[in-house]
Amino acid sequence: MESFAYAAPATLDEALDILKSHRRRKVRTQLLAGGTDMLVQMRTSDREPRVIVDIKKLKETNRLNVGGKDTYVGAALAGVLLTADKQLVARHPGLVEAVDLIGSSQIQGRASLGGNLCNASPAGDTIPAIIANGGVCVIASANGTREIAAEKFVVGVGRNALKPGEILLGIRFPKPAKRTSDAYLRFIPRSEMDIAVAGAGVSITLDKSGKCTAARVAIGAVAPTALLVPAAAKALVGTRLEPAALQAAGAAASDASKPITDKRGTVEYRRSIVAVLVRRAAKIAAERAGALK
Amino acid sequence: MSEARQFNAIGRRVIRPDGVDKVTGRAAFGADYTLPGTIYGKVLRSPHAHARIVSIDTKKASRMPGVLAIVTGADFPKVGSEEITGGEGAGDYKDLATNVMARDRVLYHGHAVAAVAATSVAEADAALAAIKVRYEKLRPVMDIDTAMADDAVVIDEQLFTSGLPEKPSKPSNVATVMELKRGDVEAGFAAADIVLEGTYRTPTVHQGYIEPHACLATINQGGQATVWASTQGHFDVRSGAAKVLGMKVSDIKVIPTEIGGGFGGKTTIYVEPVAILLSRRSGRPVKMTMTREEVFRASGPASATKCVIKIGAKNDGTLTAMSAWLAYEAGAFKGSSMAPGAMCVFAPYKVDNFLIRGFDVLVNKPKVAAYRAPGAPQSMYACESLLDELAGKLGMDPIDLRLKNAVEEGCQAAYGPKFNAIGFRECLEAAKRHPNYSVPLGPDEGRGVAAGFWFNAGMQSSAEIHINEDGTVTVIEGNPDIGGSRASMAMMAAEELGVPYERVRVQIADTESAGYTNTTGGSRVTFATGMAVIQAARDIIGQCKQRAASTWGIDGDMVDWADGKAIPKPGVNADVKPLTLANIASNAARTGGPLLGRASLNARGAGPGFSVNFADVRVDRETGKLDVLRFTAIQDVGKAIHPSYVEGQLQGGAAQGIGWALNEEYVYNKDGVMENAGFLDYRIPVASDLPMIDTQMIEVPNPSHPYGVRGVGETPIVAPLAAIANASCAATGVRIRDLPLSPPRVLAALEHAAS
Amino acid sequence: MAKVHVSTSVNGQHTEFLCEPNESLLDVLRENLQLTGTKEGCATGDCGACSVTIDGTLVCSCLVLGVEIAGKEVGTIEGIAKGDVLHPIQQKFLEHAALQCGVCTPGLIVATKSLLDSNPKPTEEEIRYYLAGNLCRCTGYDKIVRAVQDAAQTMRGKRA
Amino acid sequence: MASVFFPDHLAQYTHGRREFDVNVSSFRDLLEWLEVRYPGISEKLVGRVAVAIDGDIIHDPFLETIAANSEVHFLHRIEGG
Repeated sequence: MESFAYAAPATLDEALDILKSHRRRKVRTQLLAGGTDMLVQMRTSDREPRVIVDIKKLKETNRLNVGGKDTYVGAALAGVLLTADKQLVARHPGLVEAVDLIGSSQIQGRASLGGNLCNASPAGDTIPAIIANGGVCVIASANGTREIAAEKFVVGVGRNALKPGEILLGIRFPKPAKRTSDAYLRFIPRSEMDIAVAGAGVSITLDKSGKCTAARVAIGAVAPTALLVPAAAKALVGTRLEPAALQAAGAAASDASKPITDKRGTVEYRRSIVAVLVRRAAKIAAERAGALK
Repeated sequence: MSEARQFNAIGRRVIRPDGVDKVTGRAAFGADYTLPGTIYGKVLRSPHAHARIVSIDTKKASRMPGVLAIVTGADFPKVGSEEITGGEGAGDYKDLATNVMARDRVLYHGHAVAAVAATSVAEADAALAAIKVRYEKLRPVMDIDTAMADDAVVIDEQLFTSGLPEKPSKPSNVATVMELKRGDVEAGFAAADIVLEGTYRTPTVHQGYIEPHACLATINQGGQATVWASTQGHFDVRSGAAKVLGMKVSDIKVIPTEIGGGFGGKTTIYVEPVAILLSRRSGRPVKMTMTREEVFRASGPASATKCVIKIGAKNDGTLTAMSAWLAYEAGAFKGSSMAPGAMCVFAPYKVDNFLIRGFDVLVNKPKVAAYRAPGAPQSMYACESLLDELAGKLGMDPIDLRLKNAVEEGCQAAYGPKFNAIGFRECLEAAKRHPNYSVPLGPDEGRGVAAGFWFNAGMQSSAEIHINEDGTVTVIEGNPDIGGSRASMAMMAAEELGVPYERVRVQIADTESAGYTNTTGGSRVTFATGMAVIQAARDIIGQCKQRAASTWGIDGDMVDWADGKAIPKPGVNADVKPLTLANIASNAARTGGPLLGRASLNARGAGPGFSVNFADVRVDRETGKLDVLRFTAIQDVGKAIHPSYVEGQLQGGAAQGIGWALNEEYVYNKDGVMENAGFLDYRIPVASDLPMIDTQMIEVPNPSHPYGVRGVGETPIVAPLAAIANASCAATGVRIRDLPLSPPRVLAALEHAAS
Repeated sequence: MAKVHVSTSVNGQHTEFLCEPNESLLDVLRENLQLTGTKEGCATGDCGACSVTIDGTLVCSCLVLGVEIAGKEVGTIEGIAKGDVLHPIQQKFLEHAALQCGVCTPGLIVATKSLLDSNPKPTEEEIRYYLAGNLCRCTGYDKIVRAVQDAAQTMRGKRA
Repeated sequence: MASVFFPDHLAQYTHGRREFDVNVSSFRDLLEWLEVRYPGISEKLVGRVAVAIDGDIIHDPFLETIAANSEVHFLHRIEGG
């Protein structure tokens, strides 16, 4: 009987070699980070044998750098390590909130930003937050590294832009401009442990007077992939996030959404609450960016 | 019983005897047993909700690596129709057998079709995938309205509605009709100042015990089987497996493991007979554990219901008439908890005119099982909701409305007999006085009140008490300890014998080592088995007095038993020292042999349990989400043997009821496939969903029990559904009659009300 | 492909085992190492009954592969008490009657220890959110939260 | 005379009659009394329905005393969860 195999390369070169040689032999490989989605899928729907390539031992996937220019979050870092990093929390509070919302304390011990992105669930909590923060995916292959914007990384339900032989090493975030902050909110029926029915990540930049000069709004669980909604951002820029502006941003998000009805919510419900979440997240982001309450 | 009795052991908050094993991981639950040579059984389940099985081909699977046995329905004996003499929902052995393994048709998605035993779970799973089953799909019947429609697909062509004056000419999905009535209901409504009516629906929900069903079975060449099973009633596993497999009861020994929750769901059998048969075919011990998905798809949930309630009242709140039309889904086989639902619905109230009609309805879902006060939460949710509406219309406090009509000792219950001592009025009065009832509410917050009721059961129990040579005490009984009952048994034995609690050990014995004992269910254990333990202790005391008398050379009736010692009665002229249990035990060989006390009984006089709950909730008007801010559970518990575990029953029942009200439901697609068969999307409350649950125990002693005990385990789940729904209505201003009150439903109702 | 040999440490004891590459740590603990105190409630990371620690981090052992723990330190319920002395958390669970059926209890105790190791003075809300991944169907959580609060206080007292 | 009551769904066994006044001293006597009037009724009742004698519900009644002023109600068996 065919079985699984497991490899835990210690260096990136070794990892890329493993991917290459198995590809040549037409052996299916699967990258493993925290495994909190992958193991469930392996057990329930996808029992085909393959070689599991654990990327948790690579230095590139374990680096966390909240630096002068950029922030770099290694793809395999477990949530607990991100929520515990004070610098990261100060710079991207909404992103860390999104990380913290994934599953239980136990899940936080394993689940990673890279895994959440690669799993490409429409409801992945970190994805709208990554997009709102202008996250860029750093991807390695035998040919070197390439970068693509996070909003382009997820290409469909459960599908990402990685080509065979590629590894997502981490996500790079530009250092937020002055008076910039972010927030992520999702809606779930319980207080914890559910999959988002809708989510919204918002980043807001204010000028000294408290006027919004830039914004990014991304929504989740209301379309096959998380969506960047420029129209919602546009509704906020130039305003002081007055109720009318928030209303307009929410409405734009609602218009941009393409939700489905499933066991977790209806089309109408998702359309309705995604607007609420955008309004609320924008307000929190602005407060964090220094807006007067 | 004597009201003034002072207790030594009972009423204390002692540490349970099995506690250390349970906090250190040593306690062995269903899946924790393995024998040398154990192999693993897995079940192939129907991918269709309703289909005819055309053929099953196991040839390829039987040649797969590691596969040692395969069985299908054809390998099981034919079981004739025979009523299971249990309570509601117990059904028929033929149905039980067909539920364990489908024969010619599959009746729900997840129905067992075949089973494999292999040397590993992975090999068993691989073999299941290699079994080829051809089905001819039939149209599934998935809800009450469809099942009861004139042109409904009939699930069982042999099923003719029972309970009607004459046998119907056509088969139907309605298995049973039941009617209870008193007075003239139409005249009662005509005499009312106000008449309200409402239709309420509740979804299919699951008990949600954390431990999946699990067993280990082994059978020898002589045909004698031993089964380790996680069950509420190992004697029922024995009788059920014997019927399904055509075995003698004496050829099956069932050893109860620790049980990781049941709530009624582990009162029947699923994998146990399959494991025995696979063991017979393979010659090896076979372990079977359900996955969580299997638990949802193939064990017994609680009925979805549709209830229509009508209430007539005078302007002062006096009820003049009540009627109920109650339809309960039974699942694929007859036997829902409709009957107790019908008997409970108006039980808390005095009303001269009522009419209750109940319907037990087949649908293509798993056969329902008991779930904590089975049947009561659904019908009483409906009635208690409509009473809340009535209180609102009359401008009455909802507790006052209930006080106006509350039953008390001597009142005739809607289900027939007169109540003995009950504590409903006391619960209502305690609720009214409770500080939580006057906490001011903020914006978007609302408070809801509801009452609950459950009969509580008695039934058969056995107990033995052995006095060991050092005077320590071993109690042997036959009820799996699902929530601390070893502690209450030990406390009652200690109380009677007058020895410290710490000197008593309780053993839950297997079917060959304990006397026959009915299931751990019906809130009966502390009451009925407790009574057996008390009687066995009294048997010991009688023997000890005799032993002391022979030691002292006086008459047996000249000896008293006090504070754990035999003493001569006042006035007896004997210069003797009191004899402790240890003294008597150490001398037992010389006075007649070992000290062995026994009792077996069929307990009567289980006192009914009443409760009053109230909840405060807050609504988020933009998302429709309800948060529970405060929850207060008040219940007449008779006499709390171990107060902490009684409070725990009230709190746990409240949490389950809150889950039922807010989020729990089976979500089915159009093909009859459950879409949320896991704890991710079947949303039971998590720690952060709930506030502290405040409890108040009212103790109105049950006159039929030596200490006043009445069952406490089931009543707590009854009232929360309506308490939450009524609070939701108060917070939102909108009455939603269908559960669960999930955010989409609440938001839709708010939007509908605004438009 | 063959089973993998894994060398690791469980509750401070050097441990070696063979397992399939796709076998979960939960199955390894229960089946290969006979450490059955860790329970399976769902095998999908939704119930927390299988909680253990890996190098001090709380995880669901059903969502970790056995092969992933090579060279790591695994902590299970069996390692919480020291010899015949219960850990204060275990003692408080008993005193507060914070268990009924007891099947979620090992996971809750492992999770509580992980909470109190990192946050010695949690608020009620922090306790409830930290333990949200440990489902209990019997207690309604009230007595569990109180036991954790009391254990935290006891442990703070011991530390001081 | 003890009063004996059948709920509607069980009154099918008594040709629709729901109340009786009976002079018996035990449940066994009551069953005999009923059997004489409604042959075959014992089989429908024994092991299948419960009885409440003066408020105490009994699943498997047989020798229980029925007093002159007792109230006896036949009812559905309740087991519970």
